[in-house]
Amino acid sequence: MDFSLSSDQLLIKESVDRFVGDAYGAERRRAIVAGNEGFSRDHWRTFASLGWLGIALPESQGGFGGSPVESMILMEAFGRGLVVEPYLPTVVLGGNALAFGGAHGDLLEQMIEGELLLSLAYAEDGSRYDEGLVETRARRDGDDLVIDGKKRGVLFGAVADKLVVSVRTRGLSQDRHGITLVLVDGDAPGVRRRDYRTVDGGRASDVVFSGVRVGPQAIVGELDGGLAILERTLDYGIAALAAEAVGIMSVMHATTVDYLKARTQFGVPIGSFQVLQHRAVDMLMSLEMARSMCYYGTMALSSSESDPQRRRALSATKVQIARSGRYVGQQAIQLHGAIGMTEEYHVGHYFKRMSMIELALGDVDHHLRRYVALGRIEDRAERPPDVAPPVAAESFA
Amino acid sequence: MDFSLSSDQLLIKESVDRFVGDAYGAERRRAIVAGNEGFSRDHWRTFASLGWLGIALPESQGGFGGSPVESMILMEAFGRGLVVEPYLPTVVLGGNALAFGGAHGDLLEQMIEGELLLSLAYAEDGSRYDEGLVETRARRDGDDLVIDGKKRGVLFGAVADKLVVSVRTRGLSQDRHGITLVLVDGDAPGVRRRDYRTVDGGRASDVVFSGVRVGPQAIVGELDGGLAILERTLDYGIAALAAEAVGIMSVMHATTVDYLKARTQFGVPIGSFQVLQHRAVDMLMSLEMARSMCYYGTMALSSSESDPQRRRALSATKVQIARSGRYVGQQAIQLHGAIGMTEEYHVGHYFKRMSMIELALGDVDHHLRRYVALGRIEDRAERPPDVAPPVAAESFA
Amino acid sequence: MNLAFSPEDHAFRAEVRSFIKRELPAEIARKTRDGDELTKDDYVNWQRRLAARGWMAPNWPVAHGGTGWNVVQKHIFDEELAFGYAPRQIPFGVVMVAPIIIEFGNDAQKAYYLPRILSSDDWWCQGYSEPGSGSDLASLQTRAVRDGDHYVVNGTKTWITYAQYANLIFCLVRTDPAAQKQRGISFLLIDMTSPGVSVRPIVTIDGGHEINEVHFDAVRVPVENLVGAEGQGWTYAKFLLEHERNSTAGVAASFRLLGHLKELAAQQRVNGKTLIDDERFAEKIASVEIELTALSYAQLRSLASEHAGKTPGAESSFVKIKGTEIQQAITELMMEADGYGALDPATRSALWYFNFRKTSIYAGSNEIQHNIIAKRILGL
Amino acid sequence: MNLAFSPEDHAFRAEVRSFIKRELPAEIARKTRDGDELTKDDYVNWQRRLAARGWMAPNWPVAHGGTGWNVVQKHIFDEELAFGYAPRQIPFGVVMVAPIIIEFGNDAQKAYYLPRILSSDDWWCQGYSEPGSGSDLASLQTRAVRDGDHYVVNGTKTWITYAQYANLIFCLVRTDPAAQKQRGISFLLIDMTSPGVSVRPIVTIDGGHEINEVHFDAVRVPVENLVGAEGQGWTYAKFLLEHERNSTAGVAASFRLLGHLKELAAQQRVNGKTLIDDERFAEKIASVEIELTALSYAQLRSLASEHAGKTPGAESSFVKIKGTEIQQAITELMMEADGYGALDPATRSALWYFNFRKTSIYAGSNEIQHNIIAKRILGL
Repeated sequence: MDFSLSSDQLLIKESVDRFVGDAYGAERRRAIVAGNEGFSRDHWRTFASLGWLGIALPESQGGFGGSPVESMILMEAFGRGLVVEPYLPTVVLGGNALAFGGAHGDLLEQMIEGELLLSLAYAEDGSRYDEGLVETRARRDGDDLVIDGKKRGVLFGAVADKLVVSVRTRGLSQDRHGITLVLVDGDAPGVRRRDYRTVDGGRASDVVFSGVRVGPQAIVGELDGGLAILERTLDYGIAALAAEAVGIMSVMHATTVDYLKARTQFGVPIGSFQVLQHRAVDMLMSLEMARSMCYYGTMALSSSESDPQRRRALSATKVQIARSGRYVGQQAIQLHGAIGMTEEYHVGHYFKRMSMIELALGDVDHHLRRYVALGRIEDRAERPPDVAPPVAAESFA
Repeated sequence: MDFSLSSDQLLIKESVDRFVGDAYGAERRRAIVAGNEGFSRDHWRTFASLGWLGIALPESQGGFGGSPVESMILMEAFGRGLVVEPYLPTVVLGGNALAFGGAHGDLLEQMIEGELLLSLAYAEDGSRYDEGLVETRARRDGDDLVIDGKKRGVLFGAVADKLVVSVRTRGLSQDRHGITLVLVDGDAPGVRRRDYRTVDGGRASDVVFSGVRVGPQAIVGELDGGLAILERTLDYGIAALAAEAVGIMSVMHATTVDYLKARTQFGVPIGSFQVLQHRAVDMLMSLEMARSMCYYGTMALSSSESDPQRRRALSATKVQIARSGRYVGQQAIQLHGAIGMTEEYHVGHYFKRMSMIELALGDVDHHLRRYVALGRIEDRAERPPDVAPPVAAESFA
Repeated sequence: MNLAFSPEDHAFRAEVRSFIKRELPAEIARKTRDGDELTKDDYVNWQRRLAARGWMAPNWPVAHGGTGWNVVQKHIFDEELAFGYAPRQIPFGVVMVAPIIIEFGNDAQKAYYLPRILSSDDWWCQGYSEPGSGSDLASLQTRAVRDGDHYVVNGTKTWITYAQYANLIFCLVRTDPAAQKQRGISFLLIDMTSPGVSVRPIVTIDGGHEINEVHFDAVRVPVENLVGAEGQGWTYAKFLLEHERNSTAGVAASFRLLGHLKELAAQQRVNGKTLIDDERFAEKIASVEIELTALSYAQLRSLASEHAGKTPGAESSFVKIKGTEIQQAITELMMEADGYGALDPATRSALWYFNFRKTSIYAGSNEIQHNIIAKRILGL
Repeated sequence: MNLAFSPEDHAFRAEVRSFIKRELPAEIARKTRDGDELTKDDYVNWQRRLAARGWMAPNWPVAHGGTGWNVVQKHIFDEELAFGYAPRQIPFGVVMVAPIIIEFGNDAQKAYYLPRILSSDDWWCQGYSEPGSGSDLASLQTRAVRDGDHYVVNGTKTWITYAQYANLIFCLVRTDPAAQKQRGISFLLIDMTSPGVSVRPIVTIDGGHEINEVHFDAVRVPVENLVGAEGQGWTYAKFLLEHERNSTAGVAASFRLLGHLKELAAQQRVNGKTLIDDERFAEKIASVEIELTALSYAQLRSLASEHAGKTPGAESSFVKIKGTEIQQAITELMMEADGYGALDPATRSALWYFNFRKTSIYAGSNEIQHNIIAKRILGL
């Protein structure tokens, strides 16, 4: 058993920490968020040049052969820096979907070089968080598919060159078979978007597809066989969000502890009040529980476990992340008092992003339900997970 | 609007406060609990002589014409004194079932005079808390009913002269119609009991009925029409438990605050530690929320509201009582530290009784489910309740 | 014992309800319901209608324009306003500064200021908090130095609601820096149009602008704007806190928010049914509804005790804590209910949630309220 | 980076598992599973089997009879014991007094006491707490006055687990009442069969008898029973606390408890199905299972950091708090699951719940653990 990060992983960590420390910061981020596209193309080129865009993809597909651990290292730093660049939709969701689909190597290469932005369009009005509930339909017309339907919450849809869209090619809306993933150009005829700035400083779009025609080469994976790819992609998304959340929580916690030490009232630092001390301790414990689950979820991705076990582990991860994140975020605001409620102070921005991570790719209720449903197929006598975790540079507690 | 207790109610309150103050106390209670029957027949005679056994029953049935408020006053004091006498099973459950059934005036008279102990046998292995799920069957044999089945958790079943038993006279186990309430002698042929001391210092029995024969005069209310009576009876039971719980919580809270003031550690009273102060405040708030719901539930009994509204109000009451009670009880133990865990100190006994009240007549899950189910028939735009509460001598906060 | 509202109470409720139905402009009601920001004109429009009916200041003595209602009527009034989607009462004039002027002000102050509050000619804001003094209000640093017939005021006040609408601000200022912490504080009324007053908006995390920072740079304030005696400001502010009636509007507003949540949940779909018909979510709503029912009854009990002549004590702390916990729980569920819709500011669901985090901070943080109950009620 | 247990680790786990399967008497395993009280004989029976295998004291140096295992092996060992329903390790001898004797005792003490712990000839208990000193241990009052070759001990120790089984007790006693609070305390080993020692059982609210009060009435203790130097007892006790390895048995025991809960829920019926198939109840179980999974991973991280040579710090406070919260949550659900069965002591469900309330109190209450983390980790 070897717990340390590899030297390559340490290098990645150092470089992303340096990026977050140098290039980011409240003021610069504010300018990026206020800008036209909501992210920095310069930063994106930096990501490409540092190799981050293909870091976890297999070498056979033009990536650098890393594991989910590399992705975790990046996302955690992005969380600490509150990085808004569309790494999640492009690399984690879009890129993984293509990679799991097993073709489109040319597109992956473009993405890795920073020349292609992607997004995933899976959620619908009636589906809530259930990726298996698809009402956007694609009918066959010769070799083509013609798509009609609507997707919501498509992250950075306005800048995505291509969307990976889940469509129903067979069966009824709740059938788990008959879902296909297809690639659609962001500016294809029949695509209409409503773009908006999200409450957490990002961008998203609701996208309507009206008779959008794609050829057979647009299919990701197999016709009717998209759900397994989609599920796996979303599990990678959850692990990435977990790492981002850990980064966010660690900043909120550290900021709060610093504030408790610096702010004086009644002639003493407010950190001398026992109630606030215990609250800060509970924040720390929530953070450490979340960090542990982040490792657990990340490990589950690369383990050879069967799909239901992987999905169950990621559901557990999302539940813990969301619960920890809510507590840490709410207490960060509360312990700061009024200043925490202001747009000009940074902790509120972390709180808002954390709140949206809580919901993204399924909230606590959704994943508890999924966890229970997947558990029915398992033995009821439980043991703790039989693998040990990595130790990232963040040491325990 | 007149908020004060009537002079009659004040007299009752004074007399029961005096009884609890004089006749009860940890040592005497311990002796009663350890005794053969688990309650004091002397005390029971006192209850009768003070008029408490018929206090809330209509004069037409030999009672003293009080309202649920009188019952609330008694039960709250019983909670404060941790009174073990079988007032709940005999008067609140058994007595009300007979009264709502509309006959058996002779039995009610005997009960009011202290000469008849009753209990209610409704819960079964497969029913959990659902009074409408009855598998104990009674088949017709001429004019008689012959009962076969099993009931659990029959309070003070060993001393009950008569049991009010819910049996199925028609339909399947989950049909809401076809349930009949029948009176069965505690020592009738075919009745077998397993008696036990309950974990909260009371007594209960599991009762098996094997070919127990009763005549038509044993029916309480109408044949097949027992469920409405049973539901109403249980709602009265919930209100009584709520009052008892408020009494229990008030003692646990007061005892804890006293302890925080008296116990010194590190050279100061532990009540000077802010975390413990806030915990004591949260206990107080839980208590006051519970007291408010106790009034609310008690009012709902006597209001002219339709059955579903009454049941919904009592479900809400039970949910709040159980949640408050758990918090107050657990914190009472925690804030006392090790002493609170000992059998010789009194707070643990209050905690144990409170824990059982939490479950009795349905736990939080049961009543939340019922509350939601009953809510579907109502308008979704809510307003607060449109009646004002009584103010008992306990003033607010 | 009669536990129901009296027929007179019911009649009163009907009267208030029909007044609101008749007088409240539909667009103002809509904004209130949807959480849109109300303009100053919206507030003044509504306040003038209340004033015309004589209902602008129910908490004042009748001699100065109060209504003479008992506590039950005030409760009914508050409740009906909330349920009728009337704008919330802006407390700074009617509820905060006026009672202090009535109790401690001189005749000239009463004669000038009170009618202008009733008529909405003045809009007040409250200058208590400072960047360095939040919970520890008495550590305030804003200085007022006597110079002939004026005080010269320098300092910064913050978290000032609707300073952008106000033409007057009542401030706690330090007139005697040598005196013991609370003793050197005075209560001063300041015209916001005076030279040297500047207002800086503070945007909150929900994107709204309700609060501001107000700077005083050598602002000259006539000495006749001092209320009561110099050095007694702390006493006056405390008097107000102790006599502040436990407003019932918060509970009614929570019932209203709950209705909002239910509507939202009825529009969302999960597993092929509406979210409100999802047992799990319905039980979350039920849980908070039950808590709110308990709180509403606790408040009625408090009302009863006030009706019986008791001074409200820690009830207001109790209602503050539980009331804000419940409001926050409801807005959490609003965000949850909205699912991916929460990302979009147009749905407002996440913005409600963000905005309501303030409620456990402002008006004495919930931690401070716990301290108050621990000390005043439990004697700890 | 290799994130799985090594093949050697797996082999070790298999070895431990088969040892337990072979050696643990079935009746002892049953009692452990059902929460029945184990007799002294049960414990000694099992301990002697461990000792015969050389596994009685994994935490000791090899020279004194330790196993030489690394932290991962110790973790695996603890886990397998818990899952195999072996009796919990009674820590007072092996884990508590022995390390102090090894570090601070003299050769005679080492030579006499250590083998007797390995052989289970002695049963130790711990005399730290007193009726007046719980969290504030240093305020202890038990006096030991030197009288020739003896100390004369007077005082009362309380909350002493298994004092009824013990023939020896290690105590913190005050030898110098004039010295500053912590400085006058010494570490003394006392034979419980000495005249003047009396044991009073304390029954807990679950009806069990594990704890006791021990009175010392002019008990004469030979001076050679002093460990280390007079007045240094506090230092020794603190040394132990700081080096105490974060036991992993608690987490494994919680997984075991969780299995118990699931069995119980599978036997109960609600709405015509089993309780474990009731979505609401299943999600409550799932919630605690997820927390426990997180804690188990947190513990592995802590193990990893220990493996890398770091001294365990506040991890043990963290694991204490979360671990006991989870245990309590599980036993709450056991009581809930049992429904009306909880009334009946024979089902034990309520008794588990009552008993586990102690876990947030003993071994340093969870409030004290919060204080420790606030101070040692956060620097507050």
